[in-house]
Formats: sequence, C-alpha cells, structure tokens
Amino acid sequence: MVELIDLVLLGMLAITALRVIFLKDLFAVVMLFGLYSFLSALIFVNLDAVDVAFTEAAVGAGISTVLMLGTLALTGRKEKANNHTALLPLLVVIITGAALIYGTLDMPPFGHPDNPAHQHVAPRYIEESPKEIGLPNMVTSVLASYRAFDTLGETAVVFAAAIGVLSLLGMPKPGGVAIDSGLKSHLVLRVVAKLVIPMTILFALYVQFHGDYGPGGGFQAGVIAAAAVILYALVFGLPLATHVVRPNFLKVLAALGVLIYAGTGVTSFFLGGNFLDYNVLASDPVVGQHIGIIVIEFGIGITVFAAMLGIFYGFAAQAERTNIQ
Amino acid sequence: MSFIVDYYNYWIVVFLMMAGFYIVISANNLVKKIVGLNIFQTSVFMMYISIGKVQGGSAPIVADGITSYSNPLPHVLILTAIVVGVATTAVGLALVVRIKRAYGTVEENEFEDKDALI
Amino acid sequence: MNIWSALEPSLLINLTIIVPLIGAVLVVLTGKYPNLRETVSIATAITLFTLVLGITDNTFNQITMATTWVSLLSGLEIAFSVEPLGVLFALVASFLWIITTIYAIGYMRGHNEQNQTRFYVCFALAISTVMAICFSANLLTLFIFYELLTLSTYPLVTHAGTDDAKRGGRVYLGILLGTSIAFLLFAILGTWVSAGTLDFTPGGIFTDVQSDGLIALLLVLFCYGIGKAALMPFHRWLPAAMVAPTPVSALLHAVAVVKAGVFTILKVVIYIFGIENLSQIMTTDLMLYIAAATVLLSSCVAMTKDNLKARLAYSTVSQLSYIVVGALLASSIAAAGAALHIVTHAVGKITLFFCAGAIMVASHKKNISEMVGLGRKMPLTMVAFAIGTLSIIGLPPMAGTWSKWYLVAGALEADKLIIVVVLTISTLLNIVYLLPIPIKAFLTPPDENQQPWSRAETIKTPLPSLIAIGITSTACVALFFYPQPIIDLINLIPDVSTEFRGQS
Amino acid sequence: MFEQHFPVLPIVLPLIAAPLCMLLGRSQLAWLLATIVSGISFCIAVSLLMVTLDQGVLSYALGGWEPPWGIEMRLDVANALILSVVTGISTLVLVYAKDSIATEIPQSQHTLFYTAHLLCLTGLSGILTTGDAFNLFVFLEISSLATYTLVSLASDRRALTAAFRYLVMGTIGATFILIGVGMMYMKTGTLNMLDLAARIGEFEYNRTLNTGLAFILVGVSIKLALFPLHMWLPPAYTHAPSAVSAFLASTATKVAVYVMIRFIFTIYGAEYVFYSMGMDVILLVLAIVAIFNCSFVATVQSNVKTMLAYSSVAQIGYMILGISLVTTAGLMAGLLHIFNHALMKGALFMAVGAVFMRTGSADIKAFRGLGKTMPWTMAAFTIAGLSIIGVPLTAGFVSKWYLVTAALEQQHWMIAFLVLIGSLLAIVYIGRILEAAYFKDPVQSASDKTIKEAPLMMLVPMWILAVANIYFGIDTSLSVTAADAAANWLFEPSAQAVFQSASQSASELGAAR
Repeated sequence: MVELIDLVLLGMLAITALRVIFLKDLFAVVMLFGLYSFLSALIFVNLDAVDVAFTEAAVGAGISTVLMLGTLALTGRKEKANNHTALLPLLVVIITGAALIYGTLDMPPFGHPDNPAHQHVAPRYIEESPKEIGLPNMVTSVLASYRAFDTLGETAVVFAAAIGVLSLLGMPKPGGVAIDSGLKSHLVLRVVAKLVIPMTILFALYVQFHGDYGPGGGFQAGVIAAAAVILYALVFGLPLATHVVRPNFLKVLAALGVLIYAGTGVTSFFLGGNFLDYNVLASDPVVGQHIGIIVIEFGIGITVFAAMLGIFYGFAAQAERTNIQ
Repeated sequence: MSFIVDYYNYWIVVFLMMAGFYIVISANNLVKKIVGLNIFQTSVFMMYISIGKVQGGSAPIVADGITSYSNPLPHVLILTAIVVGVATTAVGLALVVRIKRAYGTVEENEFEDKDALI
Repeated sequence: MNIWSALEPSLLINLTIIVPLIGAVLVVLTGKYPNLRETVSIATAITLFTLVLGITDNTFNQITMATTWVSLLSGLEIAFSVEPLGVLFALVASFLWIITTIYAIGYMRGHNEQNQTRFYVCFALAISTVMAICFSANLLTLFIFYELLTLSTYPLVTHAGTDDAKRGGRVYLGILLGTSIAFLLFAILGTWVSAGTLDFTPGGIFTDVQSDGLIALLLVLFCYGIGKAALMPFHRWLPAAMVAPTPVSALLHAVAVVKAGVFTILKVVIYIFGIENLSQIMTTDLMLYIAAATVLLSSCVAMTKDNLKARLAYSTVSQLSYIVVGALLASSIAAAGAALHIVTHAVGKITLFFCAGAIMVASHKKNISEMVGLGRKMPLTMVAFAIGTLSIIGLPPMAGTWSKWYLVAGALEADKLIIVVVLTISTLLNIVYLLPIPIKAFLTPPDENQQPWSRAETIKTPLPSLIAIGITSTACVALFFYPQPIIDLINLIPDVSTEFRGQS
Repeated sequence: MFEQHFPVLPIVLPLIAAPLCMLLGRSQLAWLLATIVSGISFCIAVSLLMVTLDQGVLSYALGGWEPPWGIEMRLDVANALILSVVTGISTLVLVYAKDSIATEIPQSQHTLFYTAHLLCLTGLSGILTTGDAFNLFVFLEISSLATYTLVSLASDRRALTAAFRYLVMGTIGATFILIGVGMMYMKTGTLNMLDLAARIGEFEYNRTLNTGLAFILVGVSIKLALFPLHMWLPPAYTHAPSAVSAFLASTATKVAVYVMIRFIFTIYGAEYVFYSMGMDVILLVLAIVAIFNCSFVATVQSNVKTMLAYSSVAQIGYMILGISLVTTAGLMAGLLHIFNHALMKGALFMAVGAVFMRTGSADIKAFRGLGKTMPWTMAAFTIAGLSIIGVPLTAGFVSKWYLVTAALEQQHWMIAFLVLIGSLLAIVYIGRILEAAYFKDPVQSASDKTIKEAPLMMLVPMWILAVANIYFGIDTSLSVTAADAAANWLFEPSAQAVFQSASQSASELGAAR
C-alpha cells in the first residue's frame, strides 16, 4: 500500500517537473513548484518523515513560493523565448543521470530493514535516545542534541541568509504611509485574517514547545509565526505590519537567537562539559538535556522567525518602492 | 522483478533530480533557474528520506506498541538541508531582484549582452 | 698581499658578499651628495678587491674556507666554499669593478644620466650576487644568486627608461629568466633527484647509478639553462641588453653577467659532471658543435652590425662560446684555456666597451661608419681600442694570445681538429670585423661630407674615463708578459692543468 | 581552562561575534570586534598547529556525544596548518578592510560586511575542522551564503551577476556533495569520516560508493574551481570588493582543496580512489590543462583582478597536480602550495585593492606610473609577483621546488618540465603589470588628480604578507615541516589505521549497548 501511494505521488511529481521545464509562464511555474513541494511533503509523510514533511510544506510550499511570487511581481511573469541550444545541458544531464543510475545498481534495496543505513549509528538513536534524552521524538533528540552542532550551523545559515537579503534589498522604513492594499478592501478577507492570525500564532507556540513530543520544533514554529505576520502584512499592508513588528527589532531578534543557541554551548564550557553538552546543565543529565533542548529550540525559533520575516520585509520593501515609482 | 521493486523509488528520484538539474543549467530566466535549483534539491531530499525508510516501520516518535521505527537520522539531515535550501533561495531571489533593478532584465543572455557593451 | 689575515678565513667569504651590500646602503644614504656617493662606491670597490686578494692568498696557502648561511630546503643549504676557479672569477670581477666605478663617474656625469644613485646601488647589488656566485658551494646557492643577478641587473639594463630600453629589458628578462626556470632549474632538480646531492665535488657527482641518457639530457639542459652563456639560439638577450648605459654594458655584459654564465658552465662541467667523464657523455659533442657554430655565426653577424656596441655584443657572444668550447672539449688543457679566457677576454672586451662609451660621450657617435678619422681627434682612446682589438684577436703581445693558445692546444689534445679549424677561422673573422675600426680611425682621413670635428667636442672625454681606459689597456699588455700568477691559480683547479698530459 | 575546547573555538568565536557585530550597529565597533575575534582565532589556530605537530590528532566530541553518534571536531597537522592560514589571512584582511571598504561599500553596509565576513570565517573554519561528512556540508553552505553576500556588496552591478552565477554553481556543487554523502551513508550507515573510512575500506569496489565519490569530487571541484568548472570564479573575484577578493582568493578555494584531500585520502583512501578508480590520471590531466589554459588566459586580461583570478585557477592546478601524483612528496607539495599561495595571492589582491582605491580602476592602464606614485604598494606587488613566478628566495620557489621534485621522483619528467614552463607564463602576466607600473607614464586623464600612496592601515597587512613571502622562502622550517607532517599523516595508512581501529572499537562498544 505504502509503495503504491509512493509510486502514484512520484508519478505526479515527474509530471509536475516536466511541466515546469516547458512552461514559459513563470507564475504557473512557481505555482507548480508549490505543488511539487506539497507532493514531496506527502511523500515524506508516506515515508514516515513527518517532521520533514511539516518543514517542507511550510518552507517549500510556503515561504519559498511566497518569495518567488514576490520576485515575479518585481521581475515580470513571462520567460522570454530564446534560441539557446539545449544540447549541452541535455548532454550534461544525461551523463549525470547515467552516473546516478549506475550508482543505484549497488544500492541496498529500498526500505529493507537490514540495510547498512539502519545498522550502525541509527539503532542507538532509536533505542537509547528516549532514555538518554528523555524525549519521545527521536528526530528532535538527534537534531537538538546528538547533532546539535549541525543545527547550530543551520541557524547560522538562516542568519547568513538574513544578512544577505538585508544587504541586498534593505528594510522598509517603519510606519510609512499606508498604500491601500488591494486586498484590504475585501471585507471577508479581513475578517478571516483577523480570526486566523491569532490562531496561527497560537499554533506556532504549540509547535515550538510541543516539538519534543510530536512533529515540530523551533524551526517550524518560527516559520509559522513569520507566516502569520506575513499574512497580516499582505492583508493590511506593509506599513502596518512594520508598525507591529519593527524591522530593527527583527535584526536584534535574529542576532539574539543565534546568541542564545551558541550561548547555551558556551555555558556548557563553564559548567565543565564540551560545547553543547547539555548533561551538565542540571544535576540530572536527562533534565539537563531537556533544558538545553528547550533553550536552543527557542533560539532557533526566534532566529528563524526574525530571519524569515526580515527576508519577506526586504522583498516587500522592494515591491513598495516599485509601486511608489 | 524484485530488482525493479527494490529500486524504482531511486530511479524516479534520479529522474526528478535530473529534471531539476536540467532546468538549472538550461534556463535563461533567473527565476526559473532558482525554481530548478529547488526542484533539484527537493529531489535529493527525497533520496535521503528513501534511505531512511524501513518497511513496516513508523515515524520515529516513541509510541506504545510500536517496535519498528524508520531511521530518524536522514530526517534530521534533511531538516537541516531544507533550511539551507530556503536560505539559498532567499539570497538567490534577492539577487534576482537587484539584477532586475540594475539591468532591467532577468534573462541571462540579455544582461550578458549589456555587460559586453561596457 | 693579505691585509685581512687577522680575520677568520671563512669570514672573508661573508664579507665579500656583504661589503657591496653595505656599500649599496651607504650609496643610498649619501645619494644627495654625488661626490661623497662616488667616494663611497670606490672605497667599497677597493675594500672588496682587497678582500678577494686575501681569499686568493689563502687559496694559494691551501687554507680551506667555507661557510653556511641557512638551510633552505630539506638537505639543501645556502652555503659557500672557496675553490680556485671561483677565486679567479672573483678577482676579475672585483678588480674590474674598481675600474668601472672610476669610469662610470666620468661617463655618468659626462652623459648627464638620470637616477645615478639607483645606478650605483644596483651595480653594488649585482657585484654582491656575483661574489656569491663565485663562492657558491652547491648548485642551489648558485642558482639562487644567478637569478638574483638577473633581477638586480634588470633595472640597469632599462636604466634609460625609453621604449628601446623597455623592449631590450623585456628580451633580457624573458630569455634569462625563461631559460633559467625552464632548463636550469629543471636540470638542477633532475640532478638533485637522481644524484641526491647538489654539492660541487671535484671529479663530479654522477656515478654509474644514473643512466647515460639522463646525464646526456642534463648536460644539454645545463648548457641551455645557463642562458647567460649566450649559446645560440638563446643569445638574443645580450645584444638587446646593449641599450644599457655603457658602464653597465662594460662591466655586466663583458664581465659580470656573461662571465657568470660561462663560469657556471665551467663549474658545472668540472664539479658536477667531471672533466674526465665528459667524453663519455653522448651529447658532449653535440653541444660542442653548437658552441662552435655559435662562435662562427655570431662573428658573421657581428660583421653586419654598424652600431659599435651591437658589434661588440655579437663579438662577446662569439667569445663566450670559446669558453664553452673549452669547457666541453673534455681536456684539462682546454679547460685551463677556458678559465684563462675568462680573464683575458674580460680585460680586452671591457677596454673596447670603455672606448665605445668614451666615443659616445665625447662625440655622440654610435655607428662605426661615422668613426672614420676619429683617431686623430681621440688618439688615446683609439690606441686603447687597438690594444683591446689585438687582445681579442689573440695576437701577441696581448693577453688574449695565451688563452687562445691553450684552447687550440686543448683541441689538439682532444683530437678535435675541426675545433682547431673553427678557432682559426674565428680569429680571421675577428680581424675582419674588429681591426678595421682602429685602422679606419687612424689611417683614413675624415669624410668630406661629414661635419668636421671641433676640438672643443673631443676634449670632453672625461678624465676618470681616460684613466680607466688606460688601466685596462695596460692590463691587456701586462697579462701577456706576466700571466704566471693567473696560470698558477688555474693549475690549482682540480683536473685542470696547463701542462700537456701527452699521449696516453 | 579553555585549552581542551580549543578545537571548537575557531568556529564558535566568530559565530558568536557575527550576531554581536550586528547588534553593535556601529561599524567602527563591529570592525574592532571582528578583528579582535579573528586575531584570537588565529592565535588559537597556531597553538593548535603546535599541539598537533607535537601530539598528533586532537578530537573533540560536540555535545559530549562520542563519535560516530555525535559530531566530532578533528584536528590534525593538515587542517591545523590551513586553519592557521585562513584565520591569519582573515585577520590581516580585516585590518586592511577598514579603509578599503570605506571607498567601495556604502557606509550603511559596513556592519553587514563584518558580520558576513565573520560568518564566512565560521564556515571555513568549520569545514576544516569537522570530522563529520554532513556537518561539512552545513559549514560549506554557511561560508557560501556569506560569500555570495560579500561578493554582491560591491557597487559594480556586474558583482550581482557574478554573485548569482557563483550562487547557482556553488549550490549545484553543494548539492552534488550532498548526493555523494547520501550514497556513502546508504552503504555504511555512518557520517563520521574515520568511521566511513573504516567501513569503506571493507569494500573493494562498489558502484554506489564510486558514484558517491564521483559526485563529491565533482561538487568539490566546482567549489575549488578546478578547470573546466572554474567559470564562476573570475567574475566573482573581479567584481567583488577588494578586501573580499583578497580573502576569498587566499582562503576559500584552499579550503575546498583541503576538502578534496580529506575525501580522497582520509575517507576513501588513496588506494581506492587512485588505483581502483583511476582518478589520478583525470586529475593530472585537468591540473595540467588548468595550469596552461588559465595561465594563458591570464596573460591577455586587461583587468588585473581578472588576471589574478585566472592565475588563481592556474595555481589551483598546481595543488591538484601535487595531489594527483599519489605520493607523500606530491601531497606535501600540494599542501605547501596551499600555504604559500595564500600568502602570494593575499598580498597581490591587497595591492590591487589599494590601487583600485586610489585610481578607481583595476585596469592595467591604471597601473601606469604607479611605481613612482605608490612605491610601497607596487613594491609589495612586485615581491608577491616574483613569488608567483617562483623566483628563488620567495615562497613560490619553495613550493615549485617540492612539486617538481615530487614529479621527478615518480619519473614524470614531462610533467615536471610542464610545471616549469607553466611558471614562465606567470612571468608574462606579472611582467606586464610591473612594466606598466615602472616604465609607463600615467594616462593623461588620471593626471589631474594626484595619486597618493595607500593608507598605512592597508599597507601594513599587505607588507606583512609580502615579507612572509620572503620569510617562508628562506626559512622553510615551519611550513615544510608542517606540510611534511601533514602529508605523512594523510598518506600513511598505518597512522590512520590506529584511529580506524579506535573507531572500530568504539563501534563495537556501541553494538554492545
């Protein structure tokens, strides 16, 4: 059954990807990409990767698509025809693909429990992490403790992206004159938005702090919270949104999140442990792990929230500028 | 037959990767390049998640009565990779916006022509 | 003769390298006061010469001198040690530096050259590197200072800063750096990897372990890698470098730089390959004939040149190949001739260059065709020129006679009659392209059409220059009558001797 | 009390300093913080180098989780050496940057510049230090994202397209590496490098592992700009702000070369890569073509930064050549050249940056007459240029010497000869600039404003590097000893076997749980 669903979804993905190649309408391309993300999120669910699916849906279908649409609004939605010969790219792709297919020939069979990938390191995570870390969600345990350094790096990547977008696009000036957003006149939209936004923020908080037990965590929570403000900005206009969450405040938040994360690691130094060793944070290692994970997830959450919202602000500020012109 | 059952997943994923890769290197429009990059990366993520799948397993969250879990490690890696992907996308798109402003176009051959004039 | 006997002998080597450097610094410091600057230059030159004399004295007394600076690469050091061939070259270079400095004072002032301080500084640097080349104890040290010599003389070549000078400089640097990196460094690395040592060792460092083909290849690489020896077809840099001021051409391109080239070839032949083994190497004859061809061809080219300095440059190319021929004849007596030729050609050629410079300063003439009748206006200069010419040709009673004598004797000893023929023809060619200059200057009356020489112009030959010319032309004669100290020194070189070994 | 944490500090310190810079807001303070932190990282890196030379390997388990379950930082002589170079150059570039970016980047962006620079440093240190294949990917992306930002900070619009091209190529490269790591994980079940090495060692020949390696090598080759995957590099280095070019040219590609060394020698093992897969021939050919093609292209460039960029690609060819010789001597020569080339290119790009600052152009015409107007800058340029050519008593000579010796020891006479011929091309492209600087009169239009010597804050770091070029050309004990020890350690199967068995016993321990 799982295989069948998998196959169907993969087939749909293939069709989507092929459509993207040939479509010239970029708006449709981006929408198809959103679809592609959603479909792959479904595949991830089907393959038991619920955390990943959650993230892919929020990021791929959510943030990425919004950013791409924002870019299209500034750059135009039509891809111009060109007389490039596609022969060389095709050749490169065929060679690369052939190499990959060649590589699959010695791969362990799909889904087999005896595969080497499931033998060496993974069993310990599955068997020991509930005892060592005390969390039911193994993904969170691995993410935030065993491989916490990866996640610190990931937070730094998000921060770096925020720096990049900030330097490239700048930030909107807070409290500018509100230009009437086209969406603002829709009463239904406003009412629904007013209802949905608080719920979304609430949900974000739930995801943030429930990530230890179910799917979710700081990253997803940050994205969802950012989405709430983005929705607010889309419906009620950017100036109002920047009034609520000021761009400068976002800069502080983004930096603060990284500092909280790294600071947790440094705290371990002073308590006699290695960097990011949570065991020393409390007298009981399991409690220490729990404290550590909550703190760093919080750090991730606010950095991601601030970075994602900041990136959106950057794009929106550009759009605003273009509109004024 | 078992050969196909064992590998069909990887093969389709390879096809998807290559579709994305093709878009990246053949597209002339920069936005489309970024879309292609995303498709390429998302397909690679699928490969990882496929590695982590255990038949008959369930999501790696401890629950009563479940003995077999899928491998959580690839999930963690891909969570990280997705974030890295969106970060790259954001910076890439920001560059596209700036290129549009500086050149008035986001078609690769057109701004190459404009630079050639300098 | 040794006024430095109080010092540790090995310290003398360091001093010979460092004294010109100190001189360079002092020249920079005194740059604003020309008189002081030139005094410093001459004082440095004289100090250096006495130092070299001290080293010579020690060499005759069989005192070994060696010193090591730093360990550069694993198992390789910048190290110096004294051996007779190096002493010979050091003597020549340091003595002629004094003379050239004296000459340069007159020339540079008379010619109103710019950037005179830079000139003296680079000059001192070049001499310092030449001293280091003389006393290098291994190929790496020699290579390093060989390259530094190229670089420190580059500003001298391009001194004028004109387009011509730049073009000349480009050729100079291109060929010298190019050949040294592509061939010489390659040959050194090949030697290092195959023989495991780069130390100069009497009798050579190669053993039966290295294959014949490898050694043969290395010989070719060395001969061409040492571009300063101006073996055809890599000789173009030497005429190109003639754009330099005449003192530069005189010291560097009659003495220091070109002789550093042939000196290196001699040193490599004697201490890396070993004269005894040379005849076993299959490419020796090939290189020998290339050198012989260079002798003849460049003599022919020299005949076509009207510019005096260019003619002298090609003459130098030809004479350098005499030395290469001597080195490659695989005969101890020819090697002795080659070593002696370093000395005799140096004094002869520097005299000619001095004269050319003096003519240029005094009359602004560069071309030979314009020098008809010049002997009446500049008799002293032209007499010196004639002496130099005779010495280069190898006629008694001039110094050049001896070196040519030993070269021919060596060719006979090695049973290479063709080389004897080549040397003979070359002597005839020398006569054809050099002798007409003084003859026309003295015997032919000035051309009617030409602007008559005014007395006022010709007396402008500066006095320091005249003194220098006098000294070198005297040396040409003196070395004919009194060559014994030099020959004694040459006989100290291992495997080299002016004595016939007889048929064996 | 922090000694035991030293392996992680060169990563953590800049990582903490980056957000602090952002919070400080004032560019002066941000500069001070960034420089101090970078300097401290350099001191730590040097002390790590000393320790590793003395004791061998340092391992640091992050989060207290022993490898392979947790992520491990692993320092040996090889990466400690390159880490010292990276942090050292970073410090010098930051000192240099204060005045340099003042004219090239708008005032409001200065804080962002320092933040991005620190993030880039974090990434590079992380790549070097980490002992975990996936962690490497994460740090690679930190450094890459920061780099895209740094490149695009320049005011020239071509910097934007250069940055975009770099982003696309870089992301493709990173994704290829990701694919390769995935395939390795699939066959071994681990991500720790030593653990991977032990497990890959059990395979004689495996198609999945081969493909994984191929993808990793291609991905890394994009990052290190190996011919023919180098096309992103020249525009990026040309249009980036000068301080950024100086930093990237002397560190980023070197780090990528190290990653390649890491994957080839530590993880797969030279035997697997070279004898089973025949990679050495491919790398050798590409390296030679890179040396010649790019040196030649460099000789015809009119923009000096572009010229230096192509020269960088050619010099990377020398490093790869050293690796492809498959001997300790060759690897050692490659590592040594990584070190020496950082010194040369850093000084060269800094000098060009100073010229750009004073003349507003990096075109070769702008260099005319600078020998008189900017004597110190041009003297530093000359020294570093001679080093690139490989003139004796400069660092460049030392690396060339060892590279050719390594080739000759393998009886590769032709290759040795080609290496030397290649350096002749360097004479041509460096010579053109020196000639313009010392022998040509300034162009007329530039004469109405007088060109002054660069400010002291730019000259000092430039000269430190120039003097280092000479110092490491004469006293080679430090660089050669370290490179030699590093190459021996990477190459000696016995040295690594000790650690393999250690990690095996660790895995048995894990199995026993």
